[in-house]
Amino acid sequence: NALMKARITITPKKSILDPQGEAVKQAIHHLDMPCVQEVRVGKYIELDIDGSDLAKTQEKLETICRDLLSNPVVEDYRLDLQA
Amino acid sequence: NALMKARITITPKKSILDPQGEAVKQAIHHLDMPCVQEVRVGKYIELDIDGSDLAKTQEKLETICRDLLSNPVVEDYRLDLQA
Amino acid sequence: MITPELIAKHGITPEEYEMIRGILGRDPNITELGIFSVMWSEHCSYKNSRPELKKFPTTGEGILVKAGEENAGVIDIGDGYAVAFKIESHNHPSAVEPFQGAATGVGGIIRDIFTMGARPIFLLNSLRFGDIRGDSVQARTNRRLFEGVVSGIAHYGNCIGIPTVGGEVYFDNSYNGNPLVNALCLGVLRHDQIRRGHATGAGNPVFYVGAKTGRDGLAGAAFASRDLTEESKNDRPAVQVGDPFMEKILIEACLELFAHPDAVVGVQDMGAAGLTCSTCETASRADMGIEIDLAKVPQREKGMTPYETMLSESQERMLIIVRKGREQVVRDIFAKWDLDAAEIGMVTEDGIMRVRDHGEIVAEIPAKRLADEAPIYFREASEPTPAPNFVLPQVPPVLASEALLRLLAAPSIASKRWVYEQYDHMVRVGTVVVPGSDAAVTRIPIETPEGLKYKHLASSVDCNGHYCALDPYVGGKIAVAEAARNLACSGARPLGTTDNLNFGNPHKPENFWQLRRAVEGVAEACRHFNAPVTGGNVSLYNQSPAGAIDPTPTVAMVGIIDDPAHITTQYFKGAGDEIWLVGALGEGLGGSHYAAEICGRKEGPCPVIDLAAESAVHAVVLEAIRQGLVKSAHDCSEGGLAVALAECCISGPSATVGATVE
Amino acid sequence: MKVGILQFPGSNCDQDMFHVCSQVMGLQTTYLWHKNTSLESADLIILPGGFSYGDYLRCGAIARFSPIMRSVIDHAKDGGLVLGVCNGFQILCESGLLPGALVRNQNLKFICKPISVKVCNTNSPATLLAKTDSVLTIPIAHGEGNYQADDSTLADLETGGQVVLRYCDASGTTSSISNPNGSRNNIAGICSAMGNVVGMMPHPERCSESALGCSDGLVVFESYLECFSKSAALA
Repeated sequence: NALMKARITITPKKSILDPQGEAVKQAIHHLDMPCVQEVRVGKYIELDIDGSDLAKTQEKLETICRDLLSNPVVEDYRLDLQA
Repeated sequence: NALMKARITITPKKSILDPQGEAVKQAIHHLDMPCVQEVRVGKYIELDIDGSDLAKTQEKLETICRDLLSNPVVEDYRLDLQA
Repeated sequence: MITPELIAKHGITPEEYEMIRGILGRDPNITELGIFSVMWSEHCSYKNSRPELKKFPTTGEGILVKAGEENAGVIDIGDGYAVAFKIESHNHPSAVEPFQGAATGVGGIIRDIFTMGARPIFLLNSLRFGDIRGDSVQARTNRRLFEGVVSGIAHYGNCIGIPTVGGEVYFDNSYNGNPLVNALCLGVLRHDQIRRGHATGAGNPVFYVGAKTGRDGLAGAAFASRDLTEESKNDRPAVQVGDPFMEKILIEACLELFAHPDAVVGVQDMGAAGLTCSTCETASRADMGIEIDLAKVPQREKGMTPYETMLSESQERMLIIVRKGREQVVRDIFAKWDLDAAEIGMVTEDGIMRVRDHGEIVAEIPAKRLADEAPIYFREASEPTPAPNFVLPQVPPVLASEALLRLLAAPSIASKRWVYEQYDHMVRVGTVVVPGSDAAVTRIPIETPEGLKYKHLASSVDCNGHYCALDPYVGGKIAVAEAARNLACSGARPLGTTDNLNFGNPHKPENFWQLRRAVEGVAEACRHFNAPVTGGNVSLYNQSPAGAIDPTPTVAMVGIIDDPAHITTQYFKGAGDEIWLVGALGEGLGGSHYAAEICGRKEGPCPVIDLAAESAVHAVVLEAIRQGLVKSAHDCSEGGLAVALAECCISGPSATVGATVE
Repeated sequence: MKVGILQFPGSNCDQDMFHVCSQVMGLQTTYLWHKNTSLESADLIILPGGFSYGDYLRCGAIARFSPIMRSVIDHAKDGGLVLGVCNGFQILCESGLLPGALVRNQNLKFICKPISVKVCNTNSPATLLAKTDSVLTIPIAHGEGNYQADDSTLADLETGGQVVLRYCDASGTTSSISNPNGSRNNIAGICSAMGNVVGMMPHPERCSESALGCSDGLVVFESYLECFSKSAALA
């Protein structure tokens, strides 16, 4: 049967403090790569979905991204759905 | 000055237990979307890098991905570098 | 341009605006208006509750720093050692974002303690939510808030390495949509290590240390000097994010700096209203002025306006007044810990808080009048109509045995293991009695001429919102009595109290009457148990969709156990031991959990309390413990005698035991 | 035996370890700051619990690049004694001194409670004085203690007798019920092939004094002292 794949990336909102991004940037500088200016660390979620109705699935996934997978108060999300 | 953008996604290896993936799958099923078969939860890291020498930066980033950003014992990574 | 709407959006009344023009002798600019609005908010100035707070007993022979003098009160515990402790609330931020709201609440109270020069030793918390049972949207929201708050507290406490050793969790629909998150921290210091927040000595440099400043917590601020476009709106995070890892190294760096008393003149943490509050309060306490330049303040984001920098509530930041000539000591210590330490200004003699931005003056306000002379309001109070009296139905709705099981299953009474097992309650190898008993007992290592010795402190936080809703005066007394009861059951005598007053909108006379009466009850009981109030917090405007929350004067009490052999826990130890009830059983079931849970009626009257009889009971229990007669001791509270007996049987770590009672 | 306790900015249990080693065991003990490289001729190196670098990315992911870790790896290669507890165990795995990795607990929650563990091998330096199959009650306190390794690594650990501690119930039986975090084969602690490097999630330093309710953890420190004095006698 047909299979769709959804790739969701969730990143902290632009001006929210991202202590993890800061710590990873320091660590990368210690590994002598000072040219790294900014680091943002977020979540990556991959879903394998049965079916082939892209539009309906896209719409369902938008609500799930907003209500469950991300916290709209502190995070933004990007959803990419492909057959 | 020129800026390069690296996008790294880190996902747990297939063979390794992914408690977060399991928990998210259950939660999605509760939100009546049973057609979701598999969920993998990993990390998404975005880097802004000064400079324009794609090849050298790619090579440096590969080592950093392997040694710092991911743990090869339990995780796979994918690196995408663009000017 | 300052318009009447803008003034109103800043929560400043026309009369208050006139007071501001009187103080300045001119119209304030936008940054000054923002500064007054935050310093004269209820949260910073207690303008609606201050007259009531004066009723608390705050003196006693062990008191080294009184309530209101500094960030936290300090009480002597003997051998030249003392403890600083305080409770504070983060109710509204936790309703917006439970995880970060609760986490930053813990971070904030920890800062209040180590700013006094004390090493933080343990944390307690008191949490209240709407009912979490059932599948309604409200119940699901309450579960999400509950889970977010607990994991936020766990995240911050576990990462910073300070154990959360006890607390309480209550569920009642009066807290729907407005959870209460009260966090307590206790720290230990020697008498000579006490640090105060005074900006003394004109010319002494003012240092900003810790995290960089961002636009955290500014979503609430009514104004941006740039117009508030949709785009700029979202770069104002509605929530402050806590970084416990940063605070841990801030504690180590500060305590290392305080070991150079010659270098440090004054210290103040940046809590609510960040830079504004810390600068004007340190100046006002020392009757001095202070001058800073915002260009020198480490910033995390570009293009921040003076308004945003002065009002930002970024976390993990401290203000330190350094003795002139000793600046290098500060720079070296903070460099070792990879922390920012920037000299941003100096102490002046003119009593003015002067703020520059790249040299240009953006705010000039007399510090004393800003910090200490907020308007005081004597709100109108009127007694609400009392709740009807609960009449025990002729035929009990369920069998007693089934009622007991249902009470034990009620979330407010049921075991809180699911909560405290998420908190690291053992780090610092000091937790002698782990969560799950009446009071937490922690051992405090102290150096004495004869080598390492231990003091044993007991701590408990309590409040029964049902009682306070029925009669805030009696409910207030009972909250204190219950905390003291928990200490006595653990073998401890009370030292001091801190309280977190969680009430509704003070402009409604019934709410203000509840605040006044609760304060009077708590004050009377603290005086009676000789446990003076060392400080605390007021959180008003707590409303659920159905109206004000139950009046909740959370009381936390700290006591000392003179001999470790007297440490007592609540669970039965073995078969054959006798069970004694000390003190008489009350009669009515007004305000009881039986009435609420089994009969579904939250009705009165509030149980009576006789403070003299109460302290007699405590004295008997303590004396029996001292004579080695007691294996365990537990207090009857929610659910009464039946629940208390059941808890004694099942709350032990290993096998449970039974009990037969006539 | 001289003990060196590593101190990272985010370590929390370093002071607890110091207390047990110096006050309870009376050993000469010193802190080793992560930015230094000298181990100050310590015989036993302890990587304590805590959140080393705020545990960003993965627990111990950044700590392993601290200057001190180079010296710890050399010390281990020369057969020196190394003990990693909780976050210390995670750092030892991240730096390759021990196989496998510690991932998020199965219930996704932080867990702090006393737990039963069975001693599976008594010739590791940490369990020399314990009895085989004896059950100890030692507290755990972690959010990422779920030990994972691929099948071949796991097989080597089992056949090589490198599994030191296993989660079990009070009577000593290991099952999924008595597994708090989802670790494969209920693994709570392992040692290196040479046996000199040990990593465990439970905190022995939290139960080495009866005043705190249980002293089952003391046997770990006494075993190290025994192991050191025996090897010193041979040298």
